[in-house]
Amino acid sequence: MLELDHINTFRGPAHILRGVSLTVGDAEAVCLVGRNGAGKTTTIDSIMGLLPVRSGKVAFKGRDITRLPAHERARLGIGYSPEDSGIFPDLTVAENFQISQLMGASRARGASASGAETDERILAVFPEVKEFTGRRGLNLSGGQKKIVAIARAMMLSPAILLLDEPFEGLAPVVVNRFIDAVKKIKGMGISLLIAESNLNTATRVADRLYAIDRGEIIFQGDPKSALGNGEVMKTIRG
Amino acid sequence: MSLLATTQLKKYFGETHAVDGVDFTVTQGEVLALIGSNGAGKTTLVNVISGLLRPDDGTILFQGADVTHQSIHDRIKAGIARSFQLVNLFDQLTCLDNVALSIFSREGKTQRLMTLADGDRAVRDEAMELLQQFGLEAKAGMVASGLSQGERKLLDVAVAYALRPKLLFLDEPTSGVSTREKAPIMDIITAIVRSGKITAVIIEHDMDVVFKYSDRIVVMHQGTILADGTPNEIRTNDQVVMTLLGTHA
Amino acid sequence: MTSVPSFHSATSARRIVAYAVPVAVVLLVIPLVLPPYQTILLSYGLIMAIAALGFNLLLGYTGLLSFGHSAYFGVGAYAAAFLVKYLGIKSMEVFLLGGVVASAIVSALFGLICVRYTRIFFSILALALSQVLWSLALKLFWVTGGTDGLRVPTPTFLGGLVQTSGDKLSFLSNTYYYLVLVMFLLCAGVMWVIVNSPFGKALQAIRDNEIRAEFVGVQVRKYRLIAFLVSGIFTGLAGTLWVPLNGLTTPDILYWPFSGEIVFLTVLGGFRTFSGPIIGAVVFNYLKSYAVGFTVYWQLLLGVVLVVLVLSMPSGIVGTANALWSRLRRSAA
Amino acid sequence: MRIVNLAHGNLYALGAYVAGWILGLFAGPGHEPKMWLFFLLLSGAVAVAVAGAILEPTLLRPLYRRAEEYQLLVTFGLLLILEDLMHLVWGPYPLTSSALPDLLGSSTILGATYPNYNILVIVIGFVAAVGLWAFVYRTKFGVILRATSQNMRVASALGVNVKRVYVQAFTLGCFMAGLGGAVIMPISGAVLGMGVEALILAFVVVVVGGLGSLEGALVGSIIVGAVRTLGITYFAEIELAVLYLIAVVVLLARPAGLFGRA
Repeated sequence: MLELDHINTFRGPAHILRGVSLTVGDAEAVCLVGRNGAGKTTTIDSIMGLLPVRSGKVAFKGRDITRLPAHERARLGIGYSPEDSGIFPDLTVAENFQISQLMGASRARGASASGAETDERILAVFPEVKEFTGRRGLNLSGGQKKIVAIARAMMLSPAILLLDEPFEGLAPVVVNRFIDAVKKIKGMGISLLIAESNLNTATRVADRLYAIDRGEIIFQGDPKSALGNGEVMKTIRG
Repeated sequence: MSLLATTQLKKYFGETHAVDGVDFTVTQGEVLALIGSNGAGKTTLVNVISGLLRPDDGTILFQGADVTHQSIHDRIKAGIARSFQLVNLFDQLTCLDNVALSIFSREGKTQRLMTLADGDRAVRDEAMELLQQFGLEAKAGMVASGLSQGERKLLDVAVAYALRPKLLFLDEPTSGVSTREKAPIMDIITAIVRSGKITAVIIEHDMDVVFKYSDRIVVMHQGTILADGTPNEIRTNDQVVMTLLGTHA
Repeated sequence: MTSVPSFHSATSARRIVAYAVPVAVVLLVIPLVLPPYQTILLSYGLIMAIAALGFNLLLGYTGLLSFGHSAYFGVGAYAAAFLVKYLGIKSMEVFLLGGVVASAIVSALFGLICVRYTRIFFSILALALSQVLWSLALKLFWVTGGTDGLRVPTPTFLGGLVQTSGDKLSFLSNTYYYLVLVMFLLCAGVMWVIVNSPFGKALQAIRDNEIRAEFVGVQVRKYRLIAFLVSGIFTGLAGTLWVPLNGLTTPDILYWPFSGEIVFLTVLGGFRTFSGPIIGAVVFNYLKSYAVGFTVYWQLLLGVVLVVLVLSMPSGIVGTANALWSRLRRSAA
Repeated sequence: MRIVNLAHGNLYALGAYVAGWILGLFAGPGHEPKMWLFFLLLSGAVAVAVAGAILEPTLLRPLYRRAEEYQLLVTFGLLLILEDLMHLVWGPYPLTSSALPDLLGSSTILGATYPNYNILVIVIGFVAAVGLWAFVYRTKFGVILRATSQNMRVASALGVNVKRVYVQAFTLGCFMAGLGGAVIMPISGAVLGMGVEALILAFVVVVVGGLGSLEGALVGSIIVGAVRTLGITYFAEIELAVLYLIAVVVLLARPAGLFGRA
């Protein structure tokens, strides 16, 4: 589904990602764990095309997308939910959804996913969305923003969702809700790549884990072996 | 004797009742933690008390005086200071100048046009001493935008602390820093606050941090106060555990 | 606390002296070596430098871009012209006093209105207010002389102690040049102290982060107003100095393109540095005196250079030179 | 789009000049005035739209990531350039064409005579304003436009071609400015300096009415229009000063403008 091959990414003069490689399979939930500043967001931004990749290759469904602009990647079926949710504050929730709906429609005109069906899929995951579709983004709580951000990305009928810190800043009880939601999304056959700084939370949602530190992948494997790996535990938890 | 007391404080954003009739008190000398899930209204409450937002209703008493409609400037003079969740610094000024400005302001010297800021040795020494307390003395001459996230958080607190407030609000002093950096930052901040005998209100998400560093905890939920008590009382309060920690905890 | 680093004040003060003294010496001997025309040109440059220093207190240090500084320059100039026309006064000292008072009043008045806003709203409000003065100067011709302007003769100094009669050219290129030079050095020194004072730091804090500045106890609007006032007075003083040199004041110096020139030369020199506006003013003045002779489409040229400058060299002459210099030093080390 | 454009007034002037020039070619002496000449007004709008489509990617796009000062400065440079270019191309004298108002004649309302063309201008202005509002708030493109102006990174990650949206929005803005200049040209002529004057007047309208308020803009423009008309008749010398005085009084009494939210 998604494949990163030795990518190097810079933010200004700073060399952030050093030869990062990872893969996400069909309908697989992969977590990228690491401390703040380890390079998680940079990895997500590199995949989405929000940051230029200096060298290496990003491939999606077997196609090289390394030089594609962000909007074309989105139209190919990469959904994205940023760390700060990135809700358009002056738009209503319904209008927030419309953005990706309009784009999704132009991508999949005549294809299987019509707008109505996507709506149902979102309601299946986040039924509470219905209660605040008329509200402006500005007036949403942090948790509601996270919901809208994920739901909005699903409006694109994506093949993969990139979620940047979807559980950050949520109360533990809400985190549980979100973990269920993520599992439901996976159940729909959508792949997930989740950036997460809490190793415990990560092991609860991931089929497979990558640990990243100082811009390098230092571990990959299943959640159990991650928890059993002393070095990973030490780097992530400090 | 309560240092700060709000009565029936309200702040609405359209349909969202961010702060909905809150009676919140802070007692002289304590380190209080304000917790609650995202959107519970913690930051809004602090924004209203510190004067960034006007309340829709209710009153705020500070040391017995009504400050509800005072300007930010007057509240700072009265002794209410705050730091910010998203670091809010003077990015093109050096760390030393960031802190020195607070000291100049406290001493009413910011209106001096014809003296050199660096010529004021007393202020400079105090600023250096403060930076040293916060472990930032090596960065004194660096512009604030060049600091790491953890250092920026510390400097943000230092800038507020340099005002020598009677009441200091710290809005998530460890958000955005790694788990490993959290404890050292909180150690530094609480040590300074306690040794300076400053009353502090800390907004925080991390339960471990909250239980470890605070004397009293106030829990907010959907704009109202859900519980108020010592760390032990809160830890065993079923209602709080249900709302905040969920059944899994 | 034995080791308080003195990196800031001592080194920068020493550096300033190291730069300023040789420059001042060169400026002192210029009338002796250069032809009068060149000296007068330099006088214009130094006068514009005073205006630019005032302007940059707002742009570079407070983060407010005014497109209306022609107003204060013009007020300074017209104040002197009115003193001549209505009171028959020809004393330079009175001119300077009158210019300062008049520009202080006008900038306090305009400032009260402008500092309620920031960003483009501030910029256009400042522009709009300057246009009011321009339209008044143009239309109330029985007071201001309209497009013909008002003449200002050679002024007297120190109640006539300094010889000012005789050859006007030699007066302007000698005595008057030194007056301008003294005023310039005085203004530059005062401004340097202001931007390095606690007040100056507070202004920079406002520029960097308005809300936080409020939360360390800086009364943002009041400080902006004071900055506006100081800025207006500097620019007004420049206007007063300019009038006897030019011999005539017309509504042109109140019109918006003149504000544009002040903006331009500050950006040309570099608004992120203290010396940028000074360098920019002097260089601009030479550029203008040659370009005007070479093309009538002076504004077009100005616009093109401004666009190219902002797109390719936004830190101006001084900023770019500093960057080059530090790169050179690093590669040499 | 949060593009700060000081040269907008001069683009309006450019619309007036182009329309005046084209009209002059077809409706000058020796030509029979015809109704189809009205379509020539569109030439001004189209020309300015083309200019916008060229200017946005070349001059403005490189600056979106930088502080607002730089946009102000570049567009100020553009203002200087346009002002002198119009001088260069069309000379220092005003460009006028009375062919269109002559065609329409005039009518009498409440005892006063108004040229029909002026009434047409009011209608065009009203239609354009309503159309623009509907476009921004009622169409798909409007939603995308507002989203892009609020967060272009996220918009692009949701499939929006941000660069194209910016060019389109800026071009549309220029088209409107050009159209405004073109329709006013037969009344007031195309004059040097009209650009800056329009910029400031538009600003006064916005400030008096309240930022970001459409009804405010409407009321503001009526007030400004009335004051100017009265001013030209009764106190020509200080007309501009009185206008600003009103703006200042409004601002001091209601800093957010008449209809603005505090």
